[in-house]
Amino acid sequence: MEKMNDKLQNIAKKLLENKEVNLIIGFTKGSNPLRMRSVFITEPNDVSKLSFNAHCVQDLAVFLKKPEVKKFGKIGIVVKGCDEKAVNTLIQEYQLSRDNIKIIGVECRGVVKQNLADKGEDAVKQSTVYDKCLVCEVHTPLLYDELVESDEPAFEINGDIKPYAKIEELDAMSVEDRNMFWQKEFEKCIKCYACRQACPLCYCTRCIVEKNTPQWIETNIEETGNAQWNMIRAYHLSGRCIGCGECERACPVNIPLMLVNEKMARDVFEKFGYKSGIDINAKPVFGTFDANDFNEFIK
Amino acid sequence: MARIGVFVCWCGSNIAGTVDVKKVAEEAAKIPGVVEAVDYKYMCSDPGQNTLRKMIKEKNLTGVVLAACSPHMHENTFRKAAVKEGLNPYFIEIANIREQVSWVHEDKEKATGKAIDLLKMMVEKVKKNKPIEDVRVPLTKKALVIGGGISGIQAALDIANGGVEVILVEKEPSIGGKMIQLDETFPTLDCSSCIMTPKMVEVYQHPNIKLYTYSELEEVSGYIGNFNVKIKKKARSIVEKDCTGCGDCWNICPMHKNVKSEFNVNLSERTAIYVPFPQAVPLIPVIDRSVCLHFKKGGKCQKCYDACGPKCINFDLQDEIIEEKVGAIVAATGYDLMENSLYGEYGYGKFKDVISGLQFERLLSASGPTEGVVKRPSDGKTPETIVFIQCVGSRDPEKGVPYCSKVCCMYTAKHAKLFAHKVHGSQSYVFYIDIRATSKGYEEFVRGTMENEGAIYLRGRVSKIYEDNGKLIVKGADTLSGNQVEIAADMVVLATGVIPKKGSDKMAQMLGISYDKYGFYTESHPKLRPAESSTAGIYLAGMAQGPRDIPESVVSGSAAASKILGLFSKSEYEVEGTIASVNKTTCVGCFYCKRVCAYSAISKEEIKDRNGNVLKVVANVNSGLCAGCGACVNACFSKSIDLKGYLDEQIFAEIKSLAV
Amino acid sequence: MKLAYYPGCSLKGTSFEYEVSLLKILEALNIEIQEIPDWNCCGASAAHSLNHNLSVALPARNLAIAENNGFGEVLAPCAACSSRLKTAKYEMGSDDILKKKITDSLEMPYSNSLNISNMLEFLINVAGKEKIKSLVKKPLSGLKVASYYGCLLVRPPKVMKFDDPERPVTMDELVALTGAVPVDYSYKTECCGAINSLSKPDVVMALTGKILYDIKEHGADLVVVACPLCHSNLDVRQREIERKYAERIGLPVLFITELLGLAFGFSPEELAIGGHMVNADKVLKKIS
Amino acid sequence: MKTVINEQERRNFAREVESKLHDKLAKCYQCGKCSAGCPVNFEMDFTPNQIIKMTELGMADKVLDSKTIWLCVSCNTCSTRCPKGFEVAGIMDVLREIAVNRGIESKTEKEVQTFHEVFLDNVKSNGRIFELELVGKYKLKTKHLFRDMFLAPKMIEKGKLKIHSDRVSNINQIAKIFKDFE
Amino acid sequence: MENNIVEDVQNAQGDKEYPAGGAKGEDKDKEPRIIAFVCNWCTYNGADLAGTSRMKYAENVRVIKLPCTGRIDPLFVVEAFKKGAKGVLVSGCHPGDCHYTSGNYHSRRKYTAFRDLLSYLGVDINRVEFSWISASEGNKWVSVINEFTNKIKSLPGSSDIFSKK
Repeated sequence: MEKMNDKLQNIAKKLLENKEVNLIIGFTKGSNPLRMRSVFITEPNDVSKLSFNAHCVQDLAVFLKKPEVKKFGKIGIVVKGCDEKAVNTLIQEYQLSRDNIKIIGVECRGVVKQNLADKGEDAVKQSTVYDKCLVCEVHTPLLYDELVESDEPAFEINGDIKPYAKIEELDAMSVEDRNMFWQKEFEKCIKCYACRQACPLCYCTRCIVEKNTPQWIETNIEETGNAQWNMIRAYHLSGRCIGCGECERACPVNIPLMLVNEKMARDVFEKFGYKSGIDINAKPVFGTFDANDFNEFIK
Repeated sequence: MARIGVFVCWCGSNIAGTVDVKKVAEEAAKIPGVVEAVDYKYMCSDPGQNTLRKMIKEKNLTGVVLAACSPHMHENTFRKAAVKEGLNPYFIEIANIREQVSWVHEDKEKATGKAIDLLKMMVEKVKKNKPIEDVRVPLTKKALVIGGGISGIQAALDIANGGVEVILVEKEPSIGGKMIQLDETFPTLDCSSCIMTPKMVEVYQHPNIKLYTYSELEEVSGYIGNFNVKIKKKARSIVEKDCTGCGDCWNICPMHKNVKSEFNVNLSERTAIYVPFPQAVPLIPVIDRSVCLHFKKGGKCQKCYDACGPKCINFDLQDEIIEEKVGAIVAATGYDLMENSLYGEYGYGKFKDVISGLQFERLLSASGPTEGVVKRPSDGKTPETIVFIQCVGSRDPEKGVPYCSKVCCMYTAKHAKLFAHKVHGSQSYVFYIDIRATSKGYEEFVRGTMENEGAIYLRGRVSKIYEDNGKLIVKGADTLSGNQVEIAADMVVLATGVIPKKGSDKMAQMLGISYDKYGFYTESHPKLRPAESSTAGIYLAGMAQGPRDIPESVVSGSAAASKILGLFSKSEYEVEGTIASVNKTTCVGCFYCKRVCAYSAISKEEIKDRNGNVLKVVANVNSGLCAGCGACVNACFSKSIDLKGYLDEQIFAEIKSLAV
Repeated sequence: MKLAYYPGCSLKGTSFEYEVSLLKILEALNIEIQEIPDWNCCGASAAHSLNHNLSVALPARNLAIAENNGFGEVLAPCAACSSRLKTAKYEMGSDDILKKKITDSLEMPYSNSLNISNMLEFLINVAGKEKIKSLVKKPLSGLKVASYYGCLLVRPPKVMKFDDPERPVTMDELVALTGAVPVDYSYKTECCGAINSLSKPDVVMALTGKILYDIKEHGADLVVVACPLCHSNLDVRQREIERKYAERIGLPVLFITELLGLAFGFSPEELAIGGHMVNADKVLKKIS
Repeated sequence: MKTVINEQERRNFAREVESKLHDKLAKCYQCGKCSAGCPVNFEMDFTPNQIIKMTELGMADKVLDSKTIWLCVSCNTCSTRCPKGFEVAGIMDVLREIAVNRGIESKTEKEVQTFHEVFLDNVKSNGRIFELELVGKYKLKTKHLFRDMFLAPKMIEKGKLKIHSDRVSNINQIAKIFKDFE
Repeated sequence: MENNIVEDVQNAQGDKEYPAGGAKGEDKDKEPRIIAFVCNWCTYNGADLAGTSRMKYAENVRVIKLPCTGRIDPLFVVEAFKKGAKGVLVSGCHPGDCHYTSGNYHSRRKYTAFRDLLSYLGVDINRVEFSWISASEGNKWVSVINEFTNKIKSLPGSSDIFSKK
């Protein structure tokens, strides 16, 4: 770990000193050693605050949509493989210019679930990491300007734990049962929009939920509106969500949002062979079409 | 407050026979906002329209709903009537209670109920309507034609003869395109240059045509009626106005070996300063700087300069950029032939006597390298047996293209025929898969080649060509007899397939028109709008659209011209006002709208503060280009773009009116 | 990287000269190879003729063994073997169900990751032209050499992914490196009929004869091949062809490895050139 | 040369071939390039393109008993040059396999079929080819005892024919492969 | 002639009372409401053709016209469900025939994903139908409407996450 931190700090220092960036967004140790928090560094002397470990759960790319951050112009950001895909998508969707971002990729071996970490869990293994880490294909970020290699070994996956197992379970259910399941989940929603705030790709300055001519989503806290909000968010993220899981982590009432996002990612891949966040030059799946697209459901 | 008038039409018994029109009117009157609801026997008749107009005026209506026949029948009729009373035409909505109710349902009760529903939907919609102004675009009445082949020439001449100024841009030093390289043309066997050169001269002399040869399109911006184009006029190294085309320069040029003539498809050589062919238009030479000794050897050679009487050679001339403003564009960029070297088994490039169809044209042509005497490139001997292979590259998804190149069947039959005329006692063998000869006189022409000229047609492909003792051994199949045949030929002519001009995809991107996977430009509609591109104001002609023969190319050139003359016959170009518009305050600039727009109607617009700093980049709809399909509206996550006439709010109002 | 060597049956039998010369030049090139432990026959043409699945399974066993022994690259000098190995890899790469069936049957993990090279690919890509050129001590100047590729090195191109299937040049380039003059002729990639050598000798002699007489006509001193089956037909059957068509051929047929070996300075004996049926002594005198 | 098409049989046969071939018979537009380039075409009773059409028409009897499928030397010239990328050589493999599965013994090209069978037997028992045994068994089966006989002594002299066989040591695994896929 | 017609109409009108608002009233459970979003160029014309050809079909459908399938936002379907529609039909030009070249292609992609999402969230996907109906396919319009209406009628009265309790 120390080696990683040294390298991270050296890179950050160099970038700041050479004025290649005006701001670096990274992780730093919080009050609780098993909770890492974000840090914003503008001075080369402050780089010692930067650190990385298996508790760096947050997707820092979320800050890139904030006007306060955008103001800095050239920005350096510390990203894990999954988070880096958000950066790619932001570039793809013109929210970010490749020239204005220095991607400091860190090789990540998986991050420990926050609830376990809070109980003192420190070990990275298949039973302690998030589901997203079990399906992760980007332990090394796909695109980076600087790379900090991991000195940790990869944890072992023996298939005992099935990531997102509930998806298959839901798929196998009857429509009524699925309906029941989601009704119960969405009933809990308090429309706090924390999911939206935590999502690096929910960058609209005026969200559809805030549009009232016409009113797309009922704003009062009742089930229809709740369900509609969650479904529209999932629809807007289809083919875009990069699976960082921040929405679910942010949800104060524990709606399993990743079950929807992951399901849609799988469907989009199955139907269109597209995975989000892979290639900054790729056409987004819903910004293009193929004459031979899936047609079976149409009479 | 809305003041809606409702008019229920009986359409004689067409509606009233199944729908209780009185009841519909009664119910309509109860809808909030409806100030008047009447029924009438024939709303579209003069008295009907007068009733409508009278009501608009007397009741001061802000919106009108007609429960009548399909809007595709009379929407325009009613809109026009409304306009006469000063009501914006887009405040007329029609509930289709004939095609969708009275004619398709029998149960009067249910039909009446449905009619009331449809009417309510439209009342709710019209309440949300906003006035829409049709967009008027000014027209610059000048046209640009890209490509000086036969279709481009035809388009330019037709437009110019219609009294409109034309700019014709040609990449090569001379206009004439591929057609001027041909010998005689099927099926009438008239000589290509004889019919082509007068047209080329006409272009050159036409007062309405400005010709830029040896020039390329550099940049295109703007939209229908208002395109700004930049043309790069490459340096010819000749002061054109002074040149007389006397030929003293190219006759003295020492570089007369090793540079292959493009016009003769590498069968002869040309000088460094040259005209591509004697009838070139304009008859002004060009210096090929990549081979000219003056440029390669640091200015030592200037023999042409010394020989030039009017002293019009200027080695220092540079490329020039010319800017023009035009109202319409014809893309007639033509085609290329496929690379024969794709077929190692045919030995093109290895065996000198395996040549392409276009090379054979040059061998047949009186202006060609052999002055029209058919000679083998290898040893100059007259061939006695020629094997022609059709579908080389065409209908071959593996190595070539899957489509049919359309002209090869005909030109091969012509080749075999001309060969028989030129070399008595000679023999042609033609390998074909299917014969496609479908225009006027074509089938007769091909039959004539077989029956009167003795060409032997074999149905099958050739697999391999070997060389043996100065003969080309052609190993092919005759699938009709089920045999493998070997023919010892003196020469083999490959009927190479047609592909779009190299760079046509780049050209399409520059013009903002769509093209298919091969690079051929796509028509706005394959049947009904074959002369139009997907972008308003840009028209298509010739082989750039796909394989076609000379008459079809000429027709397409004329079609493009007539479209442009039609466009220019009005003072302004009118676009329906039902187009997209962006809420720039909420637009976040993800440009999904731009990605899905088939018309390139969406561009990026920078929003700046007072000091010129870019605050954000948002979408902007070009009203000249927008066709009003609404795909962009669906693509927008934050709902910051909407389609006039079909606003989200209006659709919601319609849905809401149906709430049960 | 460890280099696996798949000799195949021919190199251990009728074409032992190929293996002898191969080992010699690899030694000179300082490239180490290891025979795949307990390799088995690839099934050659018989397997795919009668049983598609078997034709993939037999070579797959060799690939799986090589993979499990940590190899990343396999050299299969026999063109037929390399063709079968490459085909097996291709088939398993495009048919997951078959791949699963086979790995289940083999009871070995298998990821289909090996790179398979035929002799020519190996010489060009692994050894490298520069290095080969640097080792030429005895240029074969004046020798006119026809390269015969046959079928399996280049066809089908989507599987072999090697050279131009109609106008291959790799072997000619290697010939040129030795200082000999490559001879161009018509039947470079024409089939010699190998697989029916025993069962349809008349057909095979007709095909092979056409190739040999064409090479002869183009003035070559000898022929080089990179396939034991081609070699058998061109060399072993040459006398018979001469008898059948009553016209002398007298073309020694060498493996490309033997030609390179000669240029590297090895003696014909070291390269087992004496093992061929057509005597090469007279031709080799030209260079000594 | 008249053929009455039985629709059910036609479909069954065409489908069987297509599923084994992973290719569509309809792709072939009968240009004959495969036949033109085939090196052994001169011996065949039907050209390769005819075989494809006949298969599409369900003429199983004629196709499976043709000389063509056994004369094919798998040189792949046809597939390589096919403008439609059809697996011409592949269909010959498929047809041979179907013929063998149906127990059809080639009337005219018995030797070729026997050679392949003897070859595979040899692989099955040794894991590798023991050439002397292969040749011997083949000759015994086809009774072409003296054909090529003059070659043998010289080949043995040159060391080309070995007297002993090299066997695969894990011969059980070879047996299992044969068991699983035969 | 005209008199007869007028008479017929007047007779037919009689004194009968129709439930206000058409299909509202007690019949509403028996006669499910279907909303069809159709494009202006193909399907709307196809429906018109069914009319001019006097073909008969179920009365349940209410057509909302939009310029192009590309404008038919999947979220309209949700809105329709929320407002009580039992079935929603989306119909436009066949692939390759779009008046605006590619609107239907873009929509097809979106609906593919949207259907999956709806179904996954527990909406009976039988309630959403898609079809390509050209301007010449009046008969197809009729059969699609009839079949879809029958299908909707046969569905159990399921609730979904968008309907109010």
